[in-house]
Amino acid sequence: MATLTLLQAVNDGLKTAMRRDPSVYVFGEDVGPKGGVFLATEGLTKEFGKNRCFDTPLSEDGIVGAAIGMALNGLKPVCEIQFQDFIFPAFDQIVSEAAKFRYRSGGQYTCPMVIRTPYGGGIRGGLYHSQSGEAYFCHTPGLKVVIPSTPHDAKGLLLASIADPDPVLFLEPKALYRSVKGEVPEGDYSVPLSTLRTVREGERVTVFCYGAMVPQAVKAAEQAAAKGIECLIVDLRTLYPLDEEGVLEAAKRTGRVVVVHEAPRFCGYGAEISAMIAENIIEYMEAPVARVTGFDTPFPNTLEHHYMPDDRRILDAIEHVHGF
Amino acid sequence: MATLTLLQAVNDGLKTAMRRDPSVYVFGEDVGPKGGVFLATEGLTKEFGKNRCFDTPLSEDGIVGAAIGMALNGLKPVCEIQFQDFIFPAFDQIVSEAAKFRYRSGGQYTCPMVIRTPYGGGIRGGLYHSQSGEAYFCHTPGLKVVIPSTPHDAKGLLLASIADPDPVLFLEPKALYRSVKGEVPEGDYSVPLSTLRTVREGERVTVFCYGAMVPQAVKAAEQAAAKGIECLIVDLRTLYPLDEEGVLEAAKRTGRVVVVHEAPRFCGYGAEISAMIAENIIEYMEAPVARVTGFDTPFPNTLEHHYMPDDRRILDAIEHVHGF
Amino acid sequence: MTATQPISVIEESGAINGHAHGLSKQELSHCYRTMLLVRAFDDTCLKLQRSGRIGFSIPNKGVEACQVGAASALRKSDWIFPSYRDFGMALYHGVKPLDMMHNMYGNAQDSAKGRQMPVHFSFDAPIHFVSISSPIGTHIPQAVGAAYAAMMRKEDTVFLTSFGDGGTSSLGFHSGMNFAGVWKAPVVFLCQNNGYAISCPTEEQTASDGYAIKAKAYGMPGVVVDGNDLLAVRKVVGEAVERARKGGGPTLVEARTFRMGGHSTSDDPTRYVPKELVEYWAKRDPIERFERFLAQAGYWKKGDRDRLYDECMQEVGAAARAAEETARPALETVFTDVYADMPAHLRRQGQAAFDLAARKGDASAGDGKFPL
Amino acid sequence: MTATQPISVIEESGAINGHAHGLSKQELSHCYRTMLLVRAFDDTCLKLQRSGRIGFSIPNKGVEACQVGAASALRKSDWIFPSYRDFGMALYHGVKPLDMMHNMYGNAQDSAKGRQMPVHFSFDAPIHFVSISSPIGTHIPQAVGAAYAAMMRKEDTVFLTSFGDGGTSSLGFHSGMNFAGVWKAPVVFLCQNNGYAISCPTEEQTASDGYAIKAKAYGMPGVVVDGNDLLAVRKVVGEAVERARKGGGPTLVEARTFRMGGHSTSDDPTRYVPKELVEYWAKRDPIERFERFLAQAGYWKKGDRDRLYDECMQEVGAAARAAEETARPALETVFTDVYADMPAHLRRQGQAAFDLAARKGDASAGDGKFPL
Ligand SMILES: Cc1ncc(C[n+]2csc(CCOP(=O)(O)OP(=O)(O)O)c2C)c(N)n1
Ligand SMILES: Cc1ncc(C[n+]2csc(CCOP(=O)(O)OP(=O)(O)O)c2C)c(N)n1
Ligand SMILES: [Mg+2]
Ligand SMILES: [Mg+2]
Repeated sequence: MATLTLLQAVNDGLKTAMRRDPSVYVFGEDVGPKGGVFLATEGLTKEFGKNRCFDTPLSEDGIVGAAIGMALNGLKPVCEIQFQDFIFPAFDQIVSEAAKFRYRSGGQYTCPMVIRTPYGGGIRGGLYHSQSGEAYFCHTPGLKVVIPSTPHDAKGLLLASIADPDPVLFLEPKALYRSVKGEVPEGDYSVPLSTLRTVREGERVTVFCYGAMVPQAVKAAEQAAAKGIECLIVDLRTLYPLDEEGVLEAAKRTGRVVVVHEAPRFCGYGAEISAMIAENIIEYMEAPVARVTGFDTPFPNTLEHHYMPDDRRILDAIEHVHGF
Repeated sequence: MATLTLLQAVNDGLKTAMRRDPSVYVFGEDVGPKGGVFLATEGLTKEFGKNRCFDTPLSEDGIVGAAIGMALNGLKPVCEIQFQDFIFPAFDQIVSEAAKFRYRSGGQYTCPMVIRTPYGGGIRGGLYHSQSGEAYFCHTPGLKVVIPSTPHDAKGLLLASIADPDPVLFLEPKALYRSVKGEVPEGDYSVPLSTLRTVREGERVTVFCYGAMVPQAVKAAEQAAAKGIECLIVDLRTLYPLDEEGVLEAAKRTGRVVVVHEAPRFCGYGAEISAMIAENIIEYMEAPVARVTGFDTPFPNTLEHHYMPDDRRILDAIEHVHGF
Repeated sequence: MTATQPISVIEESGAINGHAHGLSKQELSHCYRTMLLVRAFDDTCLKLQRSGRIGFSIPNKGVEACQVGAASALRKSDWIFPSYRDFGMALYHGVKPLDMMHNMYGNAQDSAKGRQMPVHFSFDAPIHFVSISSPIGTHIPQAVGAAYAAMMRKEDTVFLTSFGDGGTSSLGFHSGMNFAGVWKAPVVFLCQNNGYAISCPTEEQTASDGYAIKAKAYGMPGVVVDGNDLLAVRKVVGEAVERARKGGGPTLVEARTFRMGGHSTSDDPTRYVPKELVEYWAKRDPIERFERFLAQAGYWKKGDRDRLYDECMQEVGAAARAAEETARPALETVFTDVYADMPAHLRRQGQAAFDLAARKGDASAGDGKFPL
Repeated sequence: MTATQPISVIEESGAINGHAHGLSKQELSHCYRTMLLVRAFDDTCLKLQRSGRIGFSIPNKGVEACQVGAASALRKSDWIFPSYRDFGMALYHGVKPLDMMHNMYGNAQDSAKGRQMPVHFSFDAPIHFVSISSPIGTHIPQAVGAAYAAMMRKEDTVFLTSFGDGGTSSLGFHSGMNFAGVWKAPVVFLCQNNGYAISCPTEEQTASDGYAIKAKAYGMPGVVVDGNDLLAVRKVVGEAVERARKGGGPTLVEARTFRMGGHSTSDDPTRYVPKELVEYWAKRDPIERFERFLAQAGYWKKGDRDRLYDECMQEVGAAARAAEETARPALETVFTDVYADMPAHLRRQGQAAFDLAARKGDASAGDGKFPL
């Protein structure tokens, strides 16, 4: 076991995958000699050569389109989109192509591939270096959407994603890249997709969260505990396909639920959690699901700390559902 | 008043707008001499000349990008995307640019423009001529999303959209293009955005729907009425920004809600309605909100009638919430 | 159309002036028969559509030489990333009309399991004819990625991707051409310039002098060929294929041709195509042109066409009847193949669909139990 | 770099060999001073970033002549659709360093109301310097649309859009160039080829012979100019502008230059730029080149640079101090300008944010009441 940052764990995951499987290829803008703008791919070109880790022209459509082609023809592409905000030129390739190839070809052609990209706020990136677009992709059958929140999961989920037979969008919470550290097993292991992680036990309120919101939820839960409200914190970590049974179980245990994300509220991921709980286990619920989310505005810059959910807003919601 | 199909009403709306305002320009693929693949723009090039209604190269990115530029510089572009399924190459322009120009420029630059596009199933169009992508756009602050379900509203909402100071995505239910007819006032009028339409009164169950699901909901309500369950049917018609007060009022009136859409369920629009109702008026609710939606799969072809919600599935949901 | 003269081989008279096509009589006959098969398939689908038996089809009349000539330059181990009008390429390589008809009917035997619109074929044998999707141009960078995979494995596979004149405006064209140039990928880009993108003519599609010149923007050769001349297409595409196979990188081939029918069976081309243009091209039918060459070579005589076309019509007609009699896809196919393994939520949705279908007595639900 | 020789005017010595630049002494001085102002702004921002006072900036050293030369060919009534490295164009046309510093600090006086990252400027006077966004290339078709609007109103406005070598791979480049070609729109496309897109060098960006040649794919002229030679840029862009203004349609100008600093303050170019390349370009500084020309013309003497640069540093320094002292944007700015009229749900979210800020005692919340 080594103690790594989340960023180092991603890097370690990529290296582990490339060592175990010669068909894994890594590419994207600036991922080669520079090692990526966040250095997630540092050292890969050196260790694996410039055929297996290389820079591409500035075209997300080309990156994802080519990745699909590689996947159709036996490689395991792991491409990087420099910021999730810049994934939209590739939206057509992801939504119309990667997500639908297996279905439309009756299983003749498939796209086992991973698109890695940093997402989320907290680095004063303004409108275009801060967005959280998970809901777009979770509304797209055929895709899988994964978001780790710890170094251990970052590596383990990445390895599982690379081994997966279907296209996976792997969203990395850039706010946590260097701010969290943790034990990470050496070599190969994996954290299965579509499983939840219990971050903290508690019987009063269930908090569903993911990515950079997990540490905020933990902070809020500590403050809540000080007030006698013990929270069950669940890190969803695979958003789609979701372990719905697990979510319903965790919700039932307390009957009071808060769901947290950075993305705008309207038609955001939290709405699905809320709707799903209402439909399936309303009889267990003591309070309506409360959402703590970004606002329904573009992402601001100077005032981003107001925009992003923090422990205070989460605590308010915990108290709200607790007192309902 | 003339009796028009929904398609004719759109055509009439475009002509009315172009007559009243010389800065209105219509363009897109095949909208010129051919009059559009559905003939929504028939006759425009003839009446207004090929500068004001014209074909573009095959690039949705170019169409929307150029529309934004025109809007920045004083025109009122009304562009067409041939099928909503083909809007994704323009996703970046819509989501990153049109939606955010006012905000990011502090109001110095704005994009008053309309993107019209036919959406939805029911024409045996398979994966790529059937999709309903409204949830993507309703999760994008800065956009407005409008869907008419009657000829009267199609024209009135289109005229309101063209007059609106912000970018509007105008989704036309292609399944209704020729299958619904109705009275349409001649000349200029408008149906204000962000207002609901009560389709049918009833006190037992509220059904929220839009576009091609409205006639299905009406059919279901008739069958429900025969069983003594009177339904209040509300056509949302502007999905974003939504008249949330109106939705909550309508939900409160019955305490039992069904929401219907063709799009996949997971992270679909129905989830937002459900979450919003739970958060705000749980104490008025007698049953959890039931969603009747497309499945979480790509859109099939031969078996599309199984995929698309119909009166039978809606009736089941009405009975379910009624009996809860 | 533009200043550049397309390369051609077969003259009006049928003479080829010593051109060494290097094809055996058998190969030439196969090309010829495939063109007739394409036309028979086309004619049949048109009738099936007009009589309401299938929902949609994509006319192919006039462009048979492009497709068959290009396909003939490939090996079975090569890959085709086709557009929706390219089924002649599949027929050339041995895909059966019956397999195609299953798709036109979207039935249980359709390799796409009835999920796609007609003409959106997918075959993985006898050649990789990669699943067609509707969005224009998306397959272009995919072909380049697939080619990269082959390069990495040091295979000498070549990747042909085909698209229309309109397709050159798509983002996929730009990214695919650019990536292929940088990677020197073994890809042949075939632009079938049939004069229109639905109703949009070339002069409204681009201001460039034709389409082949666009190759310059990506550092690769661009060649214009007479698309109604099978031997010329075969020659030009063949040279591009061989260059690619030997590591010489990609080529853009522009084949000038004309779509004699509508864009699709939903289209009425008289709304936008000048009559004279149709007349001009009617005189340049690719099949007749090839027949004149075959006749000069002593491989063809009057009567061959009718006999062979009849044969083809028989085969296609039988395929249509068989496809029509084949059952619809089972209801479960709505839910399978979304992922390799079906997630729980789809299992639940599937079960609900089965329950409802069973209550309605819908046959596609089988015995009403979700079988997976 | 490629076979094509860039057009240049000012020789190493400063001689211009009878080139008729047609600029008055005053105009030349304004160009010169603007380049120094760009450099002063750049140097200041670098220091502010290093000392943690601002979060980010985009180095401009080495590319001043491109920006100022190009801007000098425009009228105030023309429009600029810039990229993030182009603030020299704004300075040339009279945007004040103070207005730019407000943006660097994202404060209450920032025209973008503190919503954007630094260097994402937006000005609507004294020239249209259209709001910069981060996604590469999106502004290119927008410039073409804006140009179409001017054409329709029969105005003779010209639209300059500027982007990098990397930007040519974007979809916006492809669609924008293509639309402009078809529409013969009055647009000048300025590709500032500074050798790198962040760390990606030209040979990995495209296989084409430079960037100007890409114009051929869109039926417009393409010209290569020495981007470190202000008079050459002025000349070439000026000709393109005049052609556009007279209805002659668009031009692609490739200006060859080099970015002497990192891509941004977050970048370490020593990881990927060979030292020799930096040395090569260091000898070709655009400001020194222009000084040699000015000296030959009798408009410059030793000492002028230091004096003027000092002046510029004073102005920029004062601007930085003023911007630093300016308050943050008010909390309400998070919620305004999403739409022309604020919808009810934003009003509610805004009120909640105010309530919370007030409870926390956050100053940006003002008196804790949502004022709108
Ligand atoms: C992205 C996208 N936009 C629009 C369409 C609708 N559409 C289908 S075919 C077509 C024209 C294609 O023309 P071309 O590329 O010349 O091919 P051709 O049909 O002439 O062979 C259009 C606009 C589409 N399928 N995809
Ligand atoms: C669509 C998109 N992808 C990626 C990025 C990240 N990015 C910012 S600048 C840049 C390089 C741009 O290079 P170039 O166009 O040559 O301009 P330069 O910075 O050299 O002036 C990249 C990749 C982005 N902003 N937008
Ligand atoms: Mg065509
Ligand atoms: Mg550059």
